[in-house]
Amino acid sequence: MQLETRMQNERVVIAVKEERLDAHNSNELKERILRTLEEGGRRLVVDLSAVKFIDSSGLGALLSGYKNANQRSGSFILSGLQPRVRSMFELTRLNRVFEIYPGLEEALSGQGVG
Amino acid sequence: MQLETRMQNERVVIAVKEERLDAHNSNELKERILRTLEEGGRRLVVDLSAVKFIDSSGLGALLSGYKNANQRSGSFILSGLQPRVRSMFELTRLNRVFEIYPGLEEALSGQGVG
Amino acid sequence: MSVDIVVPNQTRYLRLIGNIAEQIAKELETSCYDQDTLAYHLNLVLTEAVANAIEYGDAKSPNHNVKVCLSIHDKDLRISVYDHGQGFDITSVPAPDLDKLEERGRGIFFIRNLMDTVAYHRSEGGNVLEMHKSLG
Amino acid sequence: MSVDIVVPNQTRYLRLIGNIAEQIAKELETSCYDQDTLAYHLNLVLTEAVANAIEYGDAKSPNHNVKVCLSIHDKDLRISVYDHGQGFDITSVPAPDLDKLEERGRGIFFIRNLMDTVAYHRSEGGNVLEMHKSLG
Ligand SMILES: Nc1ncnc2c1ncn2[C@@H]1O[C@H](COP(=O)(O)OP(=O)(O)O)[C@@H](O)[C@H]1O
Ligand SMILES: Nc1ncnc2c1ncn2[C@@H]1O[C@H](COP(=O)(O)OP(=O)(O)O)[C@@H](O)[C@H]1O
Repeated sequence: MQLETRMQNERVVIAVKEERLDAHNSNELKERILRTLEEGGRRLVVDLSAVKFIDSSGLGALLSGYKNANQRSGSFILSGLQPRVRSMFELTRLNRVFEIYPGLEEALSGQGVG
Repeated sequence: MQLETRMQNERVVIAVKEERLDAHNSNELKERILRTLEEGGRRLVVDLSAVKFIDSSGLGALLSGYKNANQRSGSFILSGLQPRVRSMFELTRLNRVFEIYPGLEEALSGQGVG
Repeated sequence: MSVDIVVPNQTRYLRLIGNIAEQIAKELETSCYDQDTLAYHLNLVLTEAVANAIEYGDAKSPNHNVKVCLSIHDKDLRISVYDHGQGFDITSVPAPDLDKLEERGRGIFFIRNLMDTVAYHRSEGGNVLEMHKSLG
Repeated sequence: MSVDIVVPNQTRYLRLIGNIAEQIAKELETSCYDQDTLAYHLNLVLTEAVANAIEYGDAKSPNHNVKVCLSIHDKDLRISVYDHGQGFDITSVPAPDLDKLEERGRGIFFIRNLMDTVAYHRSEGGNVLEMHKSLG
């Protein structure tokens, strides 16, 4: 799975460089997020701008990240959701749970974060 | 089938606005070329830059245009072949038959034409 | 029109199955549905159903196959996904509590939401998830 | 892995079949082949074979179907295209004279060029074009 992790504006940005986030690769994303938290990362941004398709396991991996970041008093935000990906968050009402920014730039300059 | 016909630099440009030129639509291209010739068009350019896939019937439609233009002492040139489309011309050696320009601009300013 | 697909029970084939579903959606004439939305929905329904067939269907035999049948006749779309596992009672799977932040349990929810009818029963020495949607 | 497709014998389905072939090509592990080139070639072979099955296969019954079977096992790709026409002797189809500017007659040429073996014979109350290619 293509995942890019980098520091930017004192956040750890994990950019998912895959068109699909599904049961084939979502576990790898979940592990990467966990490892980032274990290594001390506290302000996480997951950039989904390349993702055209997400399934229930992809949503699950993001929820896992969200919960684990909260447990550690970290922040966990999402950016760059394409419209159809966003509609899956809406169908499951997860758009009310996650802090979601249109693009990475907004996410990095976001107020009230972490 | 999406075909755009327009006059440009005293040529008739027929732009194929389809990703596939196959047995489903090649006859329509063939008819359009014939009609253009019947209506007096003599210097034809077929722009294939949007075409990602061509089959034997697509090649046949272009050959029909080539032969009919020649019969009427007209010119018939092709532009904008994508690499894989071009390789079908090579496999059938039709690249030696057709006058082919990389892009429409070159085709319109081409020397020794019509 | 119908398309039958048999792939090894490995998640790497989810993409192929989902993509084929999208290609089929592109050819469907629908009045009440945006074509790209329908493509996403069919992709999702198949991805969820096949992921379950892989996860719950006989993990002991890693070389087992998963079979998917898609058919469209007169605006009736039917999808069947076969597995060789223990099976389950789909009617007893509750709708997920969307306010609880469970990591799992949204697959059947998506399928029920996006298809008109969903049933699961024994078939061909295994089980089949049968789904139907009218594109009318 | 295998994919079977049944579509009405209408050329508008060539695109679907060609696109499915491209999706399958994307999943194949090939050492000796560029993936996009393989995708184009499979698309072309299927487009040509199915176009022939539609054109020469029982035009009298406009509601007839065309069946295509694709399978890959151990780097062996097999494609079968069924038709319900009069049939023909493929061994007597000559290679086209590429210097003559015939509008037709390049379909079988492409198929022979891009596949390792090609055969055509009676089958299932009709005919089948069987093609094979090693992706090894
Ligand atoms: N093909 C299947 N065979 C057996 N059990 C299944 C199958 N599909 C679904 N289930 C059961 O239904 C439950 C809900 O499935 P689903 O909504 O996809 O969520 P998840 O798979 O994430 O748990 C699963 O936890 C499983 O117990
Ligand atoms: N499925 C088929 N049934 C009967 N005849 C066929 C079939 N496929 C091909 N042929 C014969 O083989 C010839 C060559 O086919 P092809 O190379 O595809 O060229 P084209 O179809 O353009 O003539 C056709 O003209 C036809 O006579």
